[in-house]
Amino acid sequence: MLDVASATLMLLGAGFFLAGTVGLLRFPDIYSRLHALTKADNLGVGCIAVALALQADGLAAGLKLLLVWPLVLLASATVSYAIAERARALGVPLDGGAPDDAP
Amino acid sequence: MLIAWLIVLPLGWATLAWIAGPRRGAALAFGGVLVQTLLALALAREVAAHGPVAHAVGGWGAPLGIDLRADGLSALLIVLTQVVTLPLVLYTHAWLDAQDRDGAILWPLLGLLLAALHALFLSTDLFNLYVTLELLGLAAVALVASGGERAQLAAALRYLLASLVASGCYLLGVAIVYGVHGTVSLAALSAVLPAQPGTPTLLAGALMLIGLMIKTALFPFHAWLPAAHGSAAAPVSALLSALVVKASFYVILRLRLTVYTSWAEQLDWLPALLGGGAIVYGSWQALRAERLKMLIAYSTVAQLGYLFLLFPLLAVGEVALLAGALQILAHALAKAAMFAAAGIALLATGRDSVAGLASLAGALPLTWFAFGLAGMSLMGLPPSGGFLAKWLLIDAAIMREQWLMIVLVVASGLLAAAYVFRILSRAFRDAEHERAVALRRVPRSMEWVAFALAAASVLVGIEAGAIAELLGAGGVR
Amino acid sequence: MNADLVFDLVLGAGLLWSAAGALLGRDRYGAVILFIVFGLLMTLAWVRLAAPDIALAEAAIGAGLTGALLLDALGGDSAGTAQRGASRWLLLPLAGAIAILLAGALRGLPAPSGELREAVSAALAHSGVSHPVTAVLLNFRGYDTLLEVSVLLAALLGVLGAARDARPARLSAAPLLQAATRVLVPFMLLTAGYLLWAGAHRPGGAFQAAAVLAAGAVLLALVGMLGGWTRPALRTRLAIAAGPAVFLLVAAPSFERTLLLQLPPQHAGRLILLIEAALTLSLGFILAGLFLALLRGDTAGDGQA
Amino acid sequence: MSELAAAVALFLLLNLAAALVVVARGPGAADRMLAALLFGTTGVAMLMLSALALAQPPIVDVALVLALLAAIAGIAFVRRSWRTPERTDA
Amino acid sequence: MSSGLFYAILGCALFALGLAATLLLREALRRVLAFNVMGSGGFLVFVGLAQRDGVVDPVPQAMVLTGIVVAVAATALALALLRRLEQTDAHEP
Repeated sequence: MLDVASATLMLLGAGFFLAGTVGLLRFPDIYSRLHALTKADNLGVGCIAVALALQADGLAAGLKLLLVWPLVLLASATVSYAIAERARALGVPLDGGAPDDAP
Repeated sequence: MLIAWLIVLPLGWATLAWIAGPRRGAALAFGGVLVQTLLALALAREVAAHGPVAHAVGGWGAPLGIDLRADGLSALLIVLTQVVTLPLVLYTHAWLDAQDRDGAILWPLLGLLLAALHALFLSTDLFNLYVTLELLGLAAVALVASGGERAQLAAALRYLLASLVASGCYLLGVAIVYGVHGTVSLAALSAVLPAQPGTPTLLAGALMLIGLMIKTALFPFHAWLPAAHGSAAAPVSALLSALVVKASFYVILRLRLTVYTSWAEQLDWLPALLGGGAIVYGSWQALRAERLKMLIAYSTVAQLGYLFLLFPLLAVGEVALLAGALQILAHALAKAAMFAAAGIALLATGRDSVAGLASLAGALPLTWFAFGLAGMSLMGLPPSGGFLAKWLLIDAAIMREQWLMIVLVVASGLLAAAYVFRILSRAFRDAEHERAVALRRVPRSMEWVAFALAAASVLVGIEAGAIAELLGAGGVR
Repeated sequence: MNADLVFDLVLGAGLLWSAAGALLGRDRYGAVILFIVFGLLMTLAWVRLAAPDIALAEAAIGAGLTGALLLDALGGDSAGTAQRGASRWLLLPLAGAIAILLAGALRGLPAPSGELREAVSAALAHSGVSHPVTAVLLNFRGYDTLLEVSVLLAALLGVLGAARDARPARLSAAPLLQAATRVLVPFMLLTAGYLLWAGAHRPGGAFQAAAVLAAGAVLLALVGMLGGWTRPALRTRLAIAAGPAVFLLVAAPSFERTLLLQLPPQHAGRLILLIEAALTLSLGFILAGLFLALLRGDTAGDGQA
Repeated sequence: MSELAAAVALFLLLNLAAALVVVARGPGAADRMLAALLFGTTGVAMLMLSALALAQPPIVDVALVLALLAAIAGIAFVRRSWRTPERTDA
Repeated sequence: MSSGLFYAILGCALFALGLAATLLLREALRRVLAFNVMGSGGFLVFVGLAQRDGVVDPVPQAMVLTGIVVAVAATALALALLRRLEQTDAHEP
């Protein structure tokens, strides 16, 4: 039962990462690529962390695995914000739109 | 005990000097080197009396731990380190004062440099040697850069990159040796190594040799040296030329004498050949140099070449080794004296030109005389140490019937004479219009340091007996 | 063809490609970013080689310090980006030749004797720690580590010397980044403490902990919460000297223990922890200083240690 | 279960190869930085998976450290070296 | 082929790449990167070759840790000299 759950989550996480990479390759402009990337990070790492936490022996190990998730969330959110901010400041064009309606 | 303190003491006063900041650096350095001198002499006496001294760090013993070992050669070089450094500490103090600069960076670096030299001369472990080489290299680079001038930064960067490539090659060699033989202790290796090692071991040897030749600035790997030694602050140049380049040569010699013994004989001609090239090229560049410190730096390239002539003669036995040791001592002291003198000239005339020193003949005769004396030792005029070194080298060369080498030794003496006289002769020709240049006052102590070092390089010849005894008792092999 | 081998092959290809790209790529941005990627792949390689201590060090240094140093060295100037010259086309053939020479010599070696491994595990009980790598680093070959600390100090002195008359600066404040930093830095302190404590019995130790601490300082500097320094104040100098000083005091021979670094087995564990704690502090400051000493301001400001 | 972890780790590694293309070619400096960030987070995931696949719990610590420091390179890039607007040649 | 030997050979390739680059490239920054690639290669050989029988060997791992610290120190010093040179050039062009 537990194994099934973590197996599903692992595959789900892998899927998210694939989506993120595809987005990085296909989306038109930096802002939407940011969007794609943050999705991948947050959901992909999250699923895999939970999947492994279910397998972890001992509470400490499990918590450590779960701690990784928020850290990655914070990191990717911060950096994407910083990049978007900087891109706007440097006037990087949004594909067919004004930089204002970027995420 | 002695050995342990020779490592701990310099690291200790370096740390204190760093904490103390600009203030007490000089005093700490002087006190430290003074005590180190006593320790070094005590060690030399012990080695001369009872043969090599071993020290198992942490009490584990090689190959699990690291063993230190002081034989005649290492004891001699540790003594030399102090003899060169002690006067230079006084010189540096005066030199910093004269330009009202503080030694907040310089004094701690000096301590680290000395610790690295001691550790290197005492090490019997390939990887530990790598760490000491890195400490030595980074401290040396940092000393070159500590002046902060553009030329010095550029030279330091070039020196660093060369030294890093060298370390990389050396480390790969160590990695292969460990992979093949499962140990990096010289003693254990010389025990397990067959007379005719396999390809990997030879490759490792080649890699380590290349790395060490770059660090020793052996022609054609010398490109980094003139800029570094030529542009660094005078006392730094003195230390680098006198001691630092000798350290990596010592490692080559040590490996050749302990690990890569028998088979290496077929290859001994290679370093000797490069050494010959170094003598010719270095001397030629010295003859053409316009800047005084550049001339001295190129002379170092040439004089290092000598040391490598040694290898084909090692079979002769102690004589060759004694010749090498005397050459190291004589050159170290002479070169330190020359850079010290050059520093004084730079300080007095404000310009680093070959003519600069010449103008001092009248104003600062002591400095000028010191330079001449050091030059005498480089040329190899009796009774200087340089003379004895060349004499023994020729002696050994005759035994081995290496006629070309004799030609090289004699020729290099003449070349040295040429570039030294090129400077001394200017004294009278340029004296008149150089007078026009107003000379800055130079602390007397600096002059005496230059003179003392030069005098020492001559006296080495007279002390040769004791040196031979130390080397013999030390049982280097 | 099992998954492990495929993984190794792909990883190897990635390492070679990122390295080649970092060295041969046309512009410096790409070079530096590819080099950061290279560091990340090296971390994975160390994991594959069952060397988690090295993987930790590689990850902490690569992500925390080297990347920031390199990106700062780029300094935003696109000058001299495109590197050209025939030598670049010579490079790969030359590299290939050297590689074949090296790898060729390593073929057909007998299995290692492994005597030293056995010696280590035999002496581990007397080393004061249960993690072999830590035992080698701080006890059996602690002398190397003593000199290694001096190497770092020498490097810092070199950086300070080069930066002697540079103006220290503080970066302009970035409010939102600072908010994130306030969350991250405490975690870094915790992690550093954890790694330091872990070192005695599992992968971790002073250097990895110090690298994380330094990363925290770098982050603080990047978001404008910490100024650069060229002339460290006495407090800073003491913190930097703490590690070497403690190490030397423990290492120095005394009358009953005449050998360098002779740790009494019954106290070895505590002494090693003491040394590691002091080293964590010092190395943290030193590694941070390597970045902070030359911090150039985007807006000239005042900053001190 | 560890086989699956190994397989997913391998899949993520192959996934990274695609991102490596962006890093190498990538239209702009920022895209490269993004790809590098993706490398970091994917690396974290791979490390966690390897800990299970290779049965080496300490590897989780490596993942933790990597996650903790993942932001620094990106911030350093934005704050220190990204000064010029996107150039397709950069 | 055991994983250890694979990484040792990979290390040889990386070392060769870095060495060739330090010899042939002019740009100082690239040469710093090249030295690091070279070093990483050497480290891989160190650990990989020693563990070619698939057994963990703590001694080379500890040595490589020391080597990495040294390499970081050297890299930082090189970059500092580099940046300082650029700064001085910027100030007096």
